[in-house]
Amino acid sequence: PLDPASSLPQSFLLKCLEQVRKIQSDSAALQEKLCATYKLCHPEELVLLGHFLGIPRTPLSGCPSQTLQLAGCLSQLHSGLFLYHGLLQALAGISPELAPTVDMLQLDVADFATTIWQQMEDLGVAPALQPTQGTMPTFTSAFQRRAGGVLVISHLQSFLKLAYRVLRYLAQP
Amino acid sequence: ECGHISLSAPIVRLGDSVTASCVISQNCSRPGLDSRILWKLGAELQPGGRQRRLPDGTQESTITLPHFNHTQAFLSCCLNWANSLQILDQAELRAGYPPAIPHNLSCLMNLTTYSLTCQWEPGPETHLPTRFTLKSFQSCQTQKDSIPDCVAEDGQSHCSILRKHLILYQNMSIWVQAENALGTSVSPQLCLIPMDVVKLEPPMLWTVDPSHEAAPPQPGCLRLHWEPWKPSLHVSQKCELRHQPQLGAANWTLEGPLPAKTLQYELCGLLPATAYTLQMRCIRWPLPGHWSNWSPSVKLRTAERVPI
Amino acid sequence: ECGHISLSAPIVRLGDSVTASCVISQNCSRPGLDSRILWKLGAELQPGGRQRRLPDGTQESTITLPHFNHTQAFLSCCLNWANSLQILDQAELRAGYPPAIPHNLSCLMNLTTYSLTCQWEPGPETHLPTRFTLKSFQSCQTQKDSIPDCVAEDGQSHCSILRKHLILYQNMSIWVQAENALGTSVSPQLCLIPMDVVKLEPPMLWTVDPSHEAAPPQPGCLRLHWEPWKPSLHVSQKCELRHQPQLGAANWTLEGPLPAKTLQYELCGLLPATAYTLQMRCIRWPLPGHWSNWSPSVKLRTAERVPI
Repeated sequence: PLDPASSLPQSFLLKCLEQVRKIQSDSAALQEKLCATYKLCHPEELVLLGHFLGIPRTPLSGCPSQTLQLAGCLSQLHSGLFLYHGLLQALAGISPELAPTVDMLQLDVADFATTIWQQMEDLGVAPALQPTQGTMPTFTSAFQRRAGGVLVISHLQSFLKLAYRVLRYLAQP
Repeated sequence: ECGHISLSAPIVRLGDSVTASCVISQNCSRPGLDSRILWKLGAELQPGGRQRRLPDGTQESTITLPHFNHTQAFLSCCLNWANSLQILDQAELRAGYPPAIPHNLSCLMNLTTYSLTCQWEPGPETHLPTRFTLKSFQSCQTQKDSIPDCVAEDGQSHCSILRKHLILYQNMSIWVQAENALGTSVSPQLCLIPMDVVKLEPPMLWTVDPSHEAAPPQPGCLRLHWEPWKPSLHVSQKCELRHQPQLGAANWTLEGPLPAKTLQYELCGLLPATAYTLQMRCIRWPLPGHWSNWSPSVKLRTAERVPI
Repeated sequence: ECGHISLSAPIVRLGDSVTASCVISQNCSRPGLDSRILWKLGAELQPGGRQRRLPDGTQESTITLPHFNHTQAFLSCCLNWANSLQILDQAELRAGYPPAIPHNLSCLMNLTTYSLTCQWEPGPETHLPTRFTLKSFQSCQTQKDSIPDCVAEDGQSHCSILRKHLILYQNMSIWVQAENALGTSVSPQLCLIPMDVVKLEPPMLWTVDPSHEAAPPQPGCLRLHWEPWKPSLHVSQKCELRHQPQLGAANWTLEGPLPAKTLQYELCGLLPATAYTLQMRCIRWPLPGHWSNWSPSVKLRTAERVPI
């Protein structure tokens, strides 16, 4: 298995940290707007709805420092971002006011996934084929798209929090 | 779909009642899920939901908000799940008033943009998205040859009809329609001829350069010349001059009618050795029109009186 | 059609020759109409037309302008009719140069509009409508995933690629294509990573409000604090401060590198009781980027030296 510290270029880690911070700031902006405009401020009020809508969460089990296997961690990071990109796409039509923020977030998540994939290719650990998107939840009302938005962003923030911690650990000189 | 709210009406008159029902389908059951349907208006729980179990096992709760006096609020249908209130559906409620009749409709023909700009008083706030549309026909008598609707931008109480829709020297009828979810209202009709409501831009007012003068102006006199606003050269017009000595709260003195164009005009009867502020405006004349605004001020000083 | 001009080419290289022919059909004859075809370039009669009568009675005149050195002119085919020169057809002639190779292509990533703005030197004037198109691919290695062309506005030498076409952290190849009627030219390719050419906006520089201070700053010292430009909070960066006493032609003194953000910074080693001008700029760091412009100046005065 790859030795985590030496095999990842510092510039890659610094770029990832920058991209995580950007996505976190985009996400916070979207959370604020969902709360201000639609009074949907607490994801915990929507957990049950999340079950019914089938909004998935993604683990980063291969990443915590004790059990870190780099290839597995990068792969989970990539598939998580790939999933969130799909979930954000499923929110299309959420509302004219939120659309620009969701679009920006989607582009930033896609770019971050590309950065990870490119590094996996450079390390020779990238699978032959790019992953394909699984079935996405379907939102049948404006409310479900907004509630889905609150839940997706909340899950994404937790995912990014762990990712940031791992990247900081890897970037330590 | 697990929970679904239906409303008697998503938009009501402020103070009217609203009835909502929420249906929770059977496939929503979960361990720890309390089947009692709870309602929240904004962040506040709303008592008074009447719940019943339908033959197919579906739970339905109905609630009536007797006097809905928020202009906007979210109504949520919730269930308690392991001591945590869960929102299953949410509907946006809005309340306001039907639009009042727009009044004080007036129009000005603008020769810079060559468009007819009409404005109106929208009336009291309706609290609802309200669309104002300027409607017009190319004649006051027959309602034929309608002109394309001119829809005012959100929150604006004016709209401009483009030159290509206008017959400048024929009368046209114009009115405003206001429309929102609770109703429509229409202003009285205005019958006007676009060019007869033309408002010109002010003329250009200059002092005559003393150095060019054979003889300096008399004490208490000033030499001026002015030119009408270029795009209105084809419009015959008359003008007015007003002047005011810069001495405390002096009043304006009006001179007119004056021709639209002079090479040189001597204004006399003023105080010698005094600074004056002068402005001019013009109006289409003898054909009808509106006075232009006053031109920017020109500041001039009259000559000293020569000691005898 | 009575007269018809055909040109060897409507657009030629400046100084090249142009050949034109004009055909006057038979049904053009009129009493008093002289059948000799005359040519005018702009307002000047052009000698040298070679005329012949075609089998079907049509008159054809051909003229060659050996060195056409106008960038634009009208060539007219005329007949004399009762001593008055009559124009029967007119063709527009244009001349200029094929576009030179655009050079000095450079790009900046703008975090306000989140677009990549590239600019270039267009090269010498071509005198012809010339279209500059920014072309790019989403990688420098493989020429796949082309990005939609970015066509510069007329007369402009810059174009901005929108965020949705960019992958901010992957390299992309960019070049400019210049095209007019006389040819096409292509600039060398640039290979860059959008975020690595980011140019930040300057930071916000403030003085620390003395009234909030426990102790006033030492003589010859100033207390400052600054914050990075808000949209760049996620970008790790370093900054530089420059200061200059307002004394005649004093030079700037540079302080740096400084962190991107401080609650309070004490700048010492200055002249006491002297007014200083301060400015700051920041750059993405340690990852690559471009320096921001210097911030607007902040003017501050150092404390008096306390008499001992």
